[in-house]
Amino acid sequence: MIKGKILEKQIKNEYMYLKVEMNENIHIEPGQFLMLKNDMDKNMAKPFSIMSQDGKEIEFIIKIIGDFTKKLSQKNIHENIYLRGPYGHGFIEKIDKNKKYVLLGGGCGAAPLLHFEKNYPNMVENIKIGFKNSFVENVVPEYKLIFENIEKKTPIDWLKENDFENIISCGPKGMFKALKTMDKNSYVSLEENMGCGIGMCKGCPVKTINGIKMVCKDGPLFKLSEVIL
Amino acid sequence: MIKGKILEKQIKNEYMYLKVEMNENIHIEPGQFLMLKNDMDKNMAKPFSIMSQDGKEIEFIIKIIGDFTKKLSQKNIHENIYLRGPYGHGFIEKIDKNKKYVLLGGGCGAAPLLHFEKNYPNMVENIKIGFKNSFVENVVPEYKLIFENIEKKTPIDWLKENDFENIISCGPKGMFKALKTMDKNSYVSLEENMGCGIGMCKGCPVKTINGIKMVCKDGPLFKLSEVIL
Amino acid sequence: MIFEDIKNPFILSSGPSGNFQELSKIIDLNEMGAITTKTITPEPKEGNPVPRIVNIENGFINSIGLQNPGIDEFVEKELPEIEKYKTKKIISIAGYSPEDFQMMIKKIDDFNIDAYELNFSCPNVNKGGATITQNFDLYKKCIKISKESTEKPIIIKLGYSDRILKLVEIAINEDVKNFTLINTLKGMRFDLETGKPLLKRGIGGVSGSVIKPFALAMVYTVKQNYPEASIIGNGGIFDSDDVLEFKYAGADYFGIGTAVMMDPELPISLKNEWEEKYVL
Amino acid sequence: MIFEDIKNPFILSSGPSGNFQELSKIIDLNEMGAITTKTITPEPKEGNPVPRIVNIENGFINSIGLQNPGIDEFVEKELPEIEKYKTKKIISIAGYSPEDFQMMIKKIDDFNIDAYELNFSCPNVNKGGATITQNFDLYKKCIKISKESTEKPIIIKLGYSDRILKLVEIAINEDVKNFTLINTLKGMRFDLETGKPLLKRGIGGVSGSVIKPFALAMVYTVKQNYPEASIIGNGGIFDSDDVLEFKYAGADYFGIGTAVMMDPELPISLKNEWEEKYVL
Ligand SMILES: Cc1cc2nc3c(=O)[nH]c(=O)nc-3n(C[C@H](O)[C@H](O)[C@H](O)COP(=O)(O)OP(=O)(O)OC[C@H]3O[C@@H](n4cnc5c(N)ncnc54)[C@H](O)[C@@H]3O)c2cc1C
Ligand SMILES: Cc1cc2nc3c(=O)[nH]c(=O)nc-3n(C[C@H](O)[C@H](O)[C@H](O)COP(=O)(O)OP(=O)(O)OC[C@H]3O[C@@H](n4cnc5c(N)ncnc54)[C@H](O)[C@@H]3O)c2cc1C
Ligand SMILES: Cc1cc2nc3c(=O)[nH]c(=O)nc-3n(C[C@H](O)[C@H](O)[C@H](O)COP(=O)(O)O)c2cc1C
Ligand SMILES: Cc1cc2nc3c(=O)[nH]c(=O)nc-3n(C[C@H](O)[C@H](O)[C@H](O)COP(=O)(O)O)c2cc1C
Ligand code: FES
Ligand code: FES
Repeated sequence: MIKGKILEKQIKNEYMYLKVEMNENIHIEPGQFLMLKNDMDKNMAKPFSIMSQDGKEIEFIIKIIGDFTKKLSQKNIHENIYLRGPYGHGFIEKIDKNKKYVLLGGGCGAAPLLHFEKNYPNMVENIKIGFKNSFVENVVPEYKLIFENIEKKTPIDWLKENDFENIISCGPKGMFKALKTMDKNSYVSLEENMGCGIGMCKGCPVKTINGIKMVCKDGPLFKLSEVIL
Repeated sequence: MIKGKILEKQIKNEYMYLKVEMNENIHIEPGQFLMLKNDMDKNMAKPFSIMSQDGKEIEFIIKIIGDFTKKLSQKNIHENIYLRGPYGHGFIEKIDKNKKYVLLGGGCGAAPLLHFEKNYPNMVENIKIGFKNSFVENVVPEYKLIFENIEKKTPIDWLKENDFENIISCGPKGMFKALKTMDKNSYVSLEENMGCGIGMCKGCPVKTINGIKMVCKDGPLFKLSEVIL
Repeated sequence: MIFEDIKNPFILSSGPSGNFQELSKIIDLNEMGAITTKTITPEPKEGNPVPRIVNIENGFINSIGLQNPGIDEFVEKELPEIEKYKTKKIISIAGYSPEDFQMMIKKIDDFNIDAYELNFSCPNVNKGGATITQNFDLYKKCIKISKESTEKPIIIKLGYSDRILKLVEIAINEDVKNFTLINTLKGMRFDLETGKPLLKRGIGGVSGSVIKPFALAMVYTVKQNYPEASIIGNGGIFDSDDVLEFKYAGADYFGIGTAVMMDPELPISLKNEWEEKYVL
Repeated sequence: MIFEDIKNPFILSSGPSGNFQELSKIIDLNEMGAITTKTITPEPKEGNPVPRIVNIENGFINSIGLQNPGIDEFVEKELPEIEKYKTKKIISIAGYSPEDFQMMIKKIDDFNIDAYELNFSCPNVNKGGATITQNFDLYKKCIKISKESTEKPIIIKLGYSDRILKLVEIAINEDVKNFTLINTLKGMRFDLETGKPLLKRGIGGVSGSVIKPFALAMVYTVKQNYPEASIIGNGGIFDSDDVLEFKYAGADYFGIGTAVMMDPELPISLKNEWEEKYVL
C-alpha cells in the first residue's frame, strides 16, 4: 500500500476536494483509478479517479454519499490515507488518437476528464461538466462548468445544441442512456461497485456485445456502442 | 448518556490516568462504577470505577488491555467520551460503619479504594496498593504504594507482616484467594465482564453461599466469606 | 398481525432486559409496544459459568445459558409484577418436549399476558433451545401442543438457519404465522495469550449490529415466501435507520435486544425518534 | 492432513482471487501453500446482475453467483496455466448432481493438480451450492461419487450451519475427512432511500472480518467432535492474530479470501509475518 498524506481539504455540501501527497511516485494515466482506504484496518478499499497529478501530489473531487466517503471527509489535514493502483486502462489506450474529443461529465465522475484535458490538451475539442452545486467553482475553471440548477440545462442538452462527433463521457448512467440515443462516436467511463479493482473477484461486470467484461480490468472506458446498458 | 470531556491524560506503559469533566453533576459513591463508551456508536459500554470525584470532575486509572481501553487511550484531550451510572452499591452501604478498614489493592482495581480513602478518611486504618509499574507515583501518594517488582513483595505479604482485622480489597482474583486462606473480616470488590451494568442481562454472575448474585447490581463489594471463588 | 391493538411496533426482545425489574426504574415500559420476558424453562436454570460475555466490534457474544428461576418461581414471584405493565406482555418459554410447553402454558395462561414466544433458537444450551429444530417432528409437536393449549397468539422464535423456510412452513401448517427473527448466531473468540476460548463455555451467541445483515436476510426470505407471516424483526436494531431496513425487509414489529444493554434509555428514545421521523 | 508436503499452511480460498491471472502478476503464487480456483461448474455461468457487491463495516456482501466459463473452457484455456504454479492446486467444483461432480473430476483428474474442493455452500445460486445440503442423500451421493472418481484428496466446503456436525459426519462416513470452513453467510442490506435491496439479487454472501466469530465456532465445533478432521479455516483472516485464533480453534490450514481483495499483497505479507513470529 502507498501512504498518502492529506495536504488540502475543502468540503461544501456533499462535495469534497482533496489534495494528497503520496510517499511513492507512481504515474497515473487519465482514466485510471486508485483503490483508497481510510485506515490500515479490515475494511475494503474503494475506487476513485484523480483529477490531476503533479509528481507525488494528486487531487480528487469526491462526493460524500456513504460510509467510506463520510469517514474520508472526517480526516484532517496531515492525516494519512492508504492507496494502491493505478488500475484500469488510461483513456488514451482505448481511443483513436487521431481524433479530437468533446469531454462530457456529470458530477464527480468528471474527475478523469479534467485529468485528461490537463495531460492531453491537444486532443480536446471542448469540455462541459454538469454539477448540481457550485462548490467546484474555485477548483474547476468556470467555462467548463454547467450548473444544472442555475442554467436548467445538462451537458446532454448542451451537446444537442452543438455539432460534435467524438465524445468521452463520465457521469451517471442516465447520461449514458441519453448519449446512446444520439448518433455519435462515444466512449463512456463506467462506474460499478468494486471489490478487488484488478479483475479477479468478478464483482464489477458490464455486459457488452462481446460478452461480460470487468469494469476495473477491461475498462473503465468502453465504446458506448459495445456496452449493453 | 452523560457526556464527558477529557481534561487530562497521562499514559505510561499499559497504565493511563484520565481526568474527565462530565456535563452533568451526579454523585458517585466510592465503590460504585460507571459504564463508559468511547463514541456514540453501536459498541457496548464498559465498567470502570473512579479514583476521585470533585463535582463534575472525575479521575480514572485505567489499564490498557484490549480493544476498548486501547481506543480510549487514543482519545485526545478535549475529546468526548460518554458514560452512564453510577451503578452498584457504594462500599459504605455494605460494610460495618463502626469499624476501621485496611484497604488492600492490586493494580487499577485499586481506584475505588483511593476514592474511599478520600471520602471516608476516618474509616481507614491503613492502605496498601501493589503496582507492577511506578507510573502511579505522581498520581497516588507514595506511602500507599508497593512496587512489586522493586520490593519483591505484594500487599498480601505486607498484610501477613501486620496484624489487621478488617479488610476491603480490590484487585486480581489471586489476591482474593490468598485472602480467603487468612482469618480476617474481608470484603472484596469483584470484577466481571459486563453487559448492561444494572442487573438485567445476567452477564456478570458470582456464586455465593446465598445463590447466584450479579456483580453489577448486588455488588461489586461482597463479604469474602459469602463468595464462592 | 400478532396484535390488533398494539401501541407501537417496538418490542423489548427476550433476555437483555431480564424481567424488567431494573429497566422499569429507568424508562416507562408502558410506552413500549410490547415487552418479552427472559425465556422461562420448566426447571430453574443456573446458567453457564463465567465469563459469560465477550465484546466484539459492533457486537456482543453471550453465553448466559437461559439462567432463570423456573416456571414455578416465575409464576409466584415475577409474573404478578409483570402483569401490571400496561403494554403487551409476551412470555418467552423453552422446554425439551411438547409436554414441557403445554405444562408451562397451562400455568400462566390465566394471567394477564398477551402472547407466548416459543424459543427454538437459544444457542447456549445443550438440550432444548435450538437443538429442538434438529428434529422436525419434535419441533412440530411442540408448536402443535402449544397452539392447542391457549387462545393467545403463539410466536415462534428462530435463529439464522439454512432451513429457515422449512421451519417456517412447519409452523404455518400448524396455523402459527408469527415469527421472531432472529436469535443470536453461534460465535466465539479466543484469548491470544492462553489459546483458550474467551467464554468459559467456548461458543456463545452473537448479537448486536454485526448480525443485522443476517437478520435482514432471514426476515426477507420468510416474508418473500410467506407474505402472510407476521414478523418481529430482531438483530442489531439501534437506530431508526436500522428500523427502516427491517421494515423494507418485511418486518411488522421491531425487537430491541442488545441495544438496551448498551443504553437502557434507547428503547424509548428510538421509539420517539421513529415516531417523529415517520409517524407523526 | 490433506497434504503431506505442503510448503506452508496458507491457502488462497476460492473466489476472491479468481483464477490467478491478475494476482500472479502482483505476488509470487509459488510462495503460497496452496491456491484454490474459483468454483467451476459443468456449464458456463454468467453470474448475477449488478450491483454484485455491498461493503459493510469490516465486511463485504457479494452476489457474484459463481460466474465461470464452465468446465470445458476452463480445461482448455485456464487449466494449462494453473498447472504451472509450483504450489498445491485445489480445484473447486460445484454441480447439481453426483454425475456433475463425477464428470468434472474425470475431465481434470489427469492434469497436474492436487485436490478437489466440493463447494456445497455457495449461497448465491438457486440450484447447486448450498442447496445440495438440504438433501442429505443427494449430498452424500455427491461426496461418494467424487471420492470414487479420483485418488486425489477431496475437501468438503461448508458454510455456517445449524447442522454442521451432521454434514461432517456424512462426509466422514464416506471416508472424506477434509473440510473448508466456512463459506459466506447469507446477508443483505437495503438502500434507505429507495427501500430496495442494495444487491440486485437481494441476498448475498457475507465475508470478511465480521464472520470470524462464526467461522471459529464452526471450526471449533467440528474439531472438538472429530479430532481426525483436517480443516482449512476460512473467514475473516487478515493478520497473524486471526491466524492464531483459527489455530486455537483447530484449523490446520488457513484460507485467505476477502483479504486478497482488500490488498492483493496481503497473502505473502501475512505468510511472512506468521513465519517470522511463530515459525522461524
Ligand atoms: C473507476 C471509478 C472511479 C471513481 N471515481 C470517483 C471520483 O473521482 N469521485 C467520486 O466521488 N466517486 C468516484 N467513484 C465512485 C466511488 O467509488 C463511490 O462513490 C464510493 O465507493 C462510495 O463509497 P461510500 O462507502 O461512501 O458509499 P456507499 O455506501 O458504498 O454507497 C452509497 C450509495 O451510492 C451507491 N454507489 C456506491 N458506489 C457506487 C458506484 N461506484 N457507482 C454508483 N453508485 C454507487 C450505492 O449503491 C449507495 O446507494 C468512482 C468509482 C469508480 C468505479
Ligand atoms: C466494577 C468494575 C470496575 C472496574 N474498574 C476499573 C478501573 O478502575 N480501571 C481499570 O483499568 N479497569 C477497571 N475495570 C475493568 C475494565 O472494565 C476492563 O479492563 C475493560 O472492560 C477491558 O476492556 P477492553 O476492551 O480494553 O479489554 P477486553 O478485550 O475486554 O479484555 C482484555 C482481556 O482482559 C480480560 N478482561 C476483560 N474485562 C475484564 C474484567 N472485568 N475482569 C477481568 N478480566 C477482564 C479479558 O478476558 C481479556 O483477556 C473494572 C471492572 C469492573 C467490573
Ligand atoms: C444477554 C442476552 C440474553 C439473551 N437471552 C435470550 C433469551 O433468554 N431468550 C431468547 O429468546 N433470546 C435471548 N437473547 C436473544 C435476543 O432476544 C435477540 O434475539 C438477539 O440478541 C438479537 O437481537 P439484538 O441484536 O437486538 O440483541 C438474548 C440475547 C442477549 C444478548
Ligand atoms: C467475491 C467472492 C467470491 C467468492 N467465490 C467463491 C467461489 O466461487 N467458491 C467458493 O467456494 N467460495 C467462494 N467465496 C467464499 C470464500 O472462498 C470464503 O470461503 C469466504 O469469503 C470466507 O472467507 P473470507 O472472509 O476470508 O473471505 C467467495 C467469496 C467472495 C468474497
Ligand atoms: S472489482 Fe474485482 S473484478 Fe472488478
Ligand atoms: S452486567 Fe448485566 S447483569 Fe450485570
